[in-house]
Amino acid sequence: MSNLAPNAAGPAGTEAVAPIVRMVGIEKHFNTIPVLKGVNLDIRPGEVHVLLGENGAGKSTLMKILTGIHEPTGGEIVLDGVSHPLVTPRQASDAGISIIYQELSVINELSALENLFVGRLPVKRRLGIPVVDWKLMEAEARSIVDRLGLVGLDLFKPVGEMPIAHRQIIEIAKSLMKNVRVLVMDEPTSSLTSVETERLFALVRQLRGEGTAILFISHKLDEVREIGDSFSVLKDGVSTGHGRIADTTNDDLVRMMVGRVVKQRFLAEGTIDRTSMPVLKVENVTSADRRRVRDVSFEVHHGEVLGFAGLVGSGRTDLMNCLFGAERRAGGKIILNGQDITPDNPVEAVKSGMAYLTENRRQTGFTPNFTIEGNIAVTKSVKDAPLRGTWGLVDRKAERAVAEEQRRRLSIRCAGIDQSILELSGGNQQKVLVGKWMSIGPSVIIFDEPTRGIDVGAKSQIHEIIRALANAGKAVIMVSSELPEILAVCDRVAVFRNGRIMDILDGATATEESILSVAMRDGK
Amino acid sequence: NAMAADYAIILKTLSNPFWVQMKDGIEAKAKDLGVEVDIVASPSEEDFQAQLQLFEDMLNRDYKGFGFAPLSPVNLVNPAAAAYKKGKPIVNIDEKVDMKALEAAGANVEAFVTTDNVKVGEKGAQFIIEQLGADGGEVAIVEGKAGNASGQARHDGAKAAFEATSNVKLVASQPADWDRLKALDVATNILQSSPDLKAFYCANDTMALGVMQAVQNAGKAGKVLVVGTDGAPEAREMVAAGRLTATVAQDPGQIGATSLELLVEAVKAGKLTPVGTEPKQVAVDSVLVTK
Amino acid sequence: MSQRVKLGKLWDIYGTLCILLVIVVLFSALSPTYFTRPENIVQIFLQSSITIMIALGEFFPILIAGIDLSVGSVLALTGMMTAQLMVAGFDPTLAVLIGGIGGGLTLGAINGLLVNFTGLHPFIITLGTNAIFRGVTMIISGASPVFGFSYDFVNTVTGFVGFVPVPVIFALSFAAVLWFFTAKTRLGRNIYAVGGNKESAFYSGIDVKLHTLIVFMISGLCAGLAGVLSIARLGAAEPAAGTGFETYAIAAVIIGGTSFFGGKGRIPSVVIGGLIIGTINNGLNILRVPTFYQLVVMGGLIISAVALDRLIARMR
Amino acid sequence: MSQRVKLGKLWDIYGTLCILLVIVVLFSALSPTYFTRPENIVQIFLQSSITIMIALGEFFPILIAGIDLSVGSVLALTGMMTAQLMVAGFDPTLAVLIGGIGGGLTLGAINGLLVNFTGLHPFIITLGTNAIFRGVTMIISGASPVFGFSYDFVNTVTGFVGFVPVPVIFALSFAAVLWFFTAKTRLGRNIYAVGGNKESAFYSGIDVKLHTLIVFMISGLCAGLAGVLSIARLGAAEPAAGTGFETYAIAAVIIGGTSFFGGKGRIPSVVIGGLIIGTINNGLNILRVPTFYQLVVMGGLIISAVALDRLIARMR
Ligand SMILES: Nc1ncnc2c1ncn2[C@@H]1O[C@H](COP(=O)(O)OP(=O)(O)OP(=O)(O)O)[C@@H](O)[C@H]1O
Ligand SMILES: Nc1ncnc2c1ncn2[C@@H]1O[C@H](COP(=O)(O)OP(=O)(O)OP(=O)(O)O)[C@@H](O)[C@H]1O
Ligand SMILES: [Mg+2]
Ligand SMILES: [Mg+2]
Repeated sequence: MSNLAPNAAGPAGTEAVAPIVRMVGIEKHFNTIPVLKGVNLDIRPGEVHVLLGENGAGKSTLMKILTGIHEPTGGEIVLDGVSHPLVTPRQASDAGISIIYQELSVINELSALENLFVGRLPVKRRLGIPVVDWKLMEAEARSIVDRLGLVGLDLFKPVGEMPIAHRQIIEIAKSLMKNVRVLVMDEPTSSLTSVETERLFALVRQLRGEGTAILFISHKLDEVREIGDSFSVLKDGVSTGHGRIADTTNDDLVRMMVGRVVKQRFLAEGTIDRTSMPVLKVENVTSADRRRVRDVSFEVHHGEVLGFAGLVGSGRTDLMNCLFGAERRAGGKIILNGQDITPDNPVEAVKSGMAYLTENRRQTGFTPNFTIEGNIAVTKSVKDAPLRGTWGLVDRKAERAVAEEQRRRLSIRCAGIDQSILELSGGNQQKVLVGKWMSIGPSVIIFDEPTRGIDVGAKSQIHEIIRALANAGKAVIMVSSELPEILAVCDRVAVFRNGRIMDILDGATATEESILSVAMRDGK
Repeated sequence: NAMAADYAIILKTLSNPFWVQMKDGIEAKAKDLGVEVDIVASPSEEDFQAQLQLFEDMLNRDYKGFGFAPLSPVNLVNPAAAAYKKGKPIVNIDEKVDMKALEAAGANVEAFVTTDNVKVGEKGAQFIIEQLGADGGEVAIVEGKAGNASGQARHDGAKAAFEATSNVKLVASQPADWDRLKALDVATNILQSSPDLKAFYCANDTMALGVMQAVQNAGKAGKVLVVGTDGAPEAREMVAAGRLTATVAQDPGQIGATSLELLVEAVKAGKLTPVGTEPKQVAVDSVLVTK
Repeated sequence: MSQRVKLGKLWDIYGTLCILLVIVVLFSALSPTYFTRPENIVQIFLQSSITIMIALGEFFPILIAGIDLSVGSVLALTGMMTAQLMVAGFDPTLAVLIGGIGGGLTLGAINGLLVNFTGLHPFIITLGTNAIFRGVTMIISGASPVFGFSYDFVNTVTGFVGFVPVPVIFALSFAAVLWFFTAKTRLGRNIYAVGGNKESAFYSGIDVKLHTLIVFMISGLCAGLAGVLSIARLGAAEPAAGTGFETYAIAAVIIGGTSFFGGKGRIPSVVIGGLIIGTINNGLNILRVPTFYQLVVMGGLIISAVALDRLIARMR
Repeated sequence: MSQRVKLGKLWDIYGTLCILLVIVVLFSALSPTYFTRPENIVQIFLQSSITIMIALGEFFPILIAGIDLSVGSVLALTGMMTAQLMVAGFDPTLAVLIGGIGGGLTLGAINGLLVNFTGLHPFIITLGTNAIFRGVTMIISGASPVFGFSYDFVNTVTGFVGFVPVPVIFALSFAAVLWFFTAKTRLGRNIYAVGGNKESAFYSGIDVKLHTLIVFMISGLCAGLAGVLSIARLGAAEPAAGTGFETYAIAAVIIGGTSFFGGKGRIPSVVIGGLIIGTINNGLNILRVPTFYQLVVMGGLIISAVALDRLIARMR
């Protein structure tokens, strides 16, 4: 990394600048399993450095070593010229290293404002007593939150009551509140839509201009190209490449990460017959409060993937919850192959062959006390069992076979299916959840942000699976805030706004601009 | 019924036959006398505060007089004094209130109808000592819940009596928290570690019945004496059947009836016993129930 | 819609108060003569003061998703120490400082240090110390009540200011101090952060162990002060005092809307939770509900009070 | 290193057992004559059988991050109903079926339904029903023990098979059934999933409310069976029976390594947790530790047992 050719100077000629932080020969074992095997990384001011790599390559682990959450098993960290065998969270914070974690670490019970200042609340004196200075906090917070696009956000509301995107933005804002010299962003955009992402990038550029060093982790190559100056690639715990983004093509980056070129588009090959009976027909679904989802009807035909695009908070997730019976409805019908299957709760939904990959894997997705095997097997076991999923014995042998199959098919990177799901990297956790739903052989599948945090290789695998399911005659719905993904997979795109489908566009002709213009169209 | 009854009586508890019998005795007497009486009790024998509050709350109703059986010598002194100061006669039942504390609070009772629990314990122990005769032997005490005034007094009385006798040896004194099942287990364990044990004295009958079961389980029925306290119906039945050796009984119904009678008299008399003078004392005698 | 949101927010804050009012109206209707007398209202406040004090302390361990089961024993032990010091001739103020305040802080610190050192759930730690503290109380007192201490002390603590009893003034002012503490100070807010998510708080530079220690010391302090109130009200230190009080305290805290999972709760609602328990107790006594039925009615009322609160909160 | 991982796993499984052995060795050293006698060992098992039964039930609510504070009252009420039925002339088997099993399941279902319907934390619900069930027991019995039922029943339930008491066989076989249930059945595994994360279980198609109901019914059933054991052991149904048993049950469950946060725990360790409590109780009696010191030693032993277990687990 440090031995780049001098003529490959960055935008501001940063090669001359000494690194703020150097990580040299970093090694890390979990139990006996090596995760990092001598990684070097230099972090220079005024530069956006992108860290790339497959799920489980060790990116988050490396960053957690930098911020003091994990202790490295080898190597050294040089902060401002002083070498340390490890850093503590305090040291990292004092050195101006600030991180946006991949897994949200906001405190749900606290207000947005307090989350922004947690651990360093400012105080003023009132009658000689130090009290928290809310005014000062609000003023400081308001400016940063406004810059991130959350104008008018109720800063005193507990973040637990906010949509996940807002929490992500607060997490980002939190790291920007401090006096940062090194800003680590571990997949900050995975729950953001393009609008918010743009605002974030504007801010990143400004910080770079001010001389902040930025480490950026993302699986979205378009973003990487847009914001990154230099990059390094991790593969299986070793650095396999580095350079300047501008000198590299996306295909090169993918090859460095995955070892092959991946397919990008997965639209239906033939034409879809929209005159025959639809596989799935949704009629007049309205949420119980008649506000978040209002009178939604649509059809999904044989061989078709229907996408749902829209701004954050437009109510797509609420609609999916209503379809799956996870949220009470005021009315509406769900018809599968001509048969009314309208579920009143997820048990009925699963029983009638629906699958629903939720958008928040930590909160509504995985079972943290289970192994990979348990996570994959439990839903199938519920689906197969009589008496609302309660009757019968666990068939370990069959379940292991199912879990192994999903592990292979989705190439889940793990020590084995007996590993706790908590020990997996974010992307691999997501794959386990995909595997859990694949294993029940569903007829209707709802993917809500299916590739959040998934690497390019795995992403194309999942897209391939989605396409295969559609081809096999299943009704496939995909909600995504990542427009390129929508365009890559969906044959039609329902654009959602304020709890309603505003328009359904043809996937082959739709563009990011055409979708956004509908999503942001004025009037209710 | 929003009408106030004439009298209020605050008991220690009602979740035990002894106190249920007392309640029945009071109610029967009330019928005789043609008065109305409200009988209430603390929710648990450990909750001094709740009994205090109960008395305080009763003060806010317009009763003519109060009877009270305090959970400890001092926990009801304040409300009792408040009642006295409102001009209401008060009668002390069962557990004797601390006289000095009451006097200092500027109050006096019309009568004491109380038991000397130290004597009760002594009586039970004395009976055991007599039964063991010249041979003497090892004995044990099964205590109530630690910190309970009557239980502590009974334990103290029995312990003193045992220790004053040279050929009797007190080998264990363990708590069973007034619980029958615990008493069963505790007694079993004591029998394990003291195989030569000759007798148990138990601070109440509930525990004595558990101990009796333990003795029987150990195949020592008749060989190990079990003496309880209270004279509860089941215990009396067991004594009659020869399974329990004895119980130190009081007549709770009579205690209750006497208390109410004295209270009604005091109200009729219309003036309170002045502070510092000796009130009427009715010592409740305990009798030994044996086969 | 924004109307409804506002209503919801209001309910969060005043909901518990409304439940209290419903209960008061209920009892007033059932016993118009006695329940509503001014003396009785004062009485309710007086009787609730100890529950409120303990609940104020218990609030903090629950706020960090823990619990303190030892408050009843701490009350007994601190009360006993204070009483013995006074009987031994110490000045009441000094006795309260050493026995009540010092004792409470120390016992709380023991809990906190054990939790920190062993890393065990506070439930098991305070279950153990509850037995230990009770045993020590029995040992130092020989299981007999200690009484006969200064009347000045008793009279001061159980006196009145105007028509308001001193314990009420004391409990409410202490609640006000803690309210200020939780709402306005950095330490107070940090405790909420620890309660919300210990890991996040730790990585944000909050000393979680220190805050845990402080939390248990506050709990001990409140129980210690309640111990002082209790010996003054009883005129004696009872070795078995406070048995089972943790249940009332926890109930008051939960009725006051505090979450068992940490990070959520407000001091004023805890005070109202304590008043709800006190009012139910008083009302049942005033109505002369027979003892066993009291248990049934008490249990039923506690469940319905909290259920009503949450049902309305959900409907907003 | 992989050696250490294996050791860690082993400790998870056998750790609680080792702690039990440490306690046994301790008491054996202190009382070599009496403690180690075979009769005494049998005795410990017998005395632990009711604690184990209740703890087995309590395990399930704790497994789903809840709690059941009503087990002591359920024991009393089911025991009382069974006894009254027998006294009224019902066949013992029928009485046990209706009073013990039916009663336990019903009371448990009441808890479960209330939890589901109100959405409140089980702590507050079972705190309420604990009072209610106790009150009902007092009311139906007039607060007097019920006795004088069939000796056949008493003799059968308290008899021996070989040298092993029937209650021990019963508790251990029931534990075996529940072990199988938790480890091998779908329902059992689903309960772990609910305990791990209710929301994700819900979205995975697990009927969380149904499982919650079942969990409380199991808890009620175990308490009901414990009620039957307890009246047989005593030959009488006491209205105040089981007071405070929830504390022992919870302690046994937690000593057995079950997590308060749900989703983690094993039935065999709960059995050992119950045995640890029983052994401590027995040992204290055998050593004739004086009353007041019993509390201190009991509290200290509980804390140290769990702390030791967790410290070693962490060192693995
Ligand atoms: N606490 C842990 N215990 C055991 N193994 C772990 C732990 N944390 C991470 N790992 C393993 O370390 C490897 C690297 O994980 P890491 O989270 O750093 O990957 P990543 O590059 O950030 O992947 P992703 O893109 O999916 O976020 C993974 O194989 C993971 O299973
Ligand atoms: N900007 C906002 N202001 C207020 N409430 C919002 C906002 N964004 C979202 N919400 C809340 O979230 C609900 C819809 O969230 P939902 O998660 O269903 O939307 P979504 O389109 O799936 O968005 P996401 O991409 O975050 O999943 C709204 O009904 C609203 O209550
Ligand atoms: Mg990662
Ligand atoms: Mg969504």
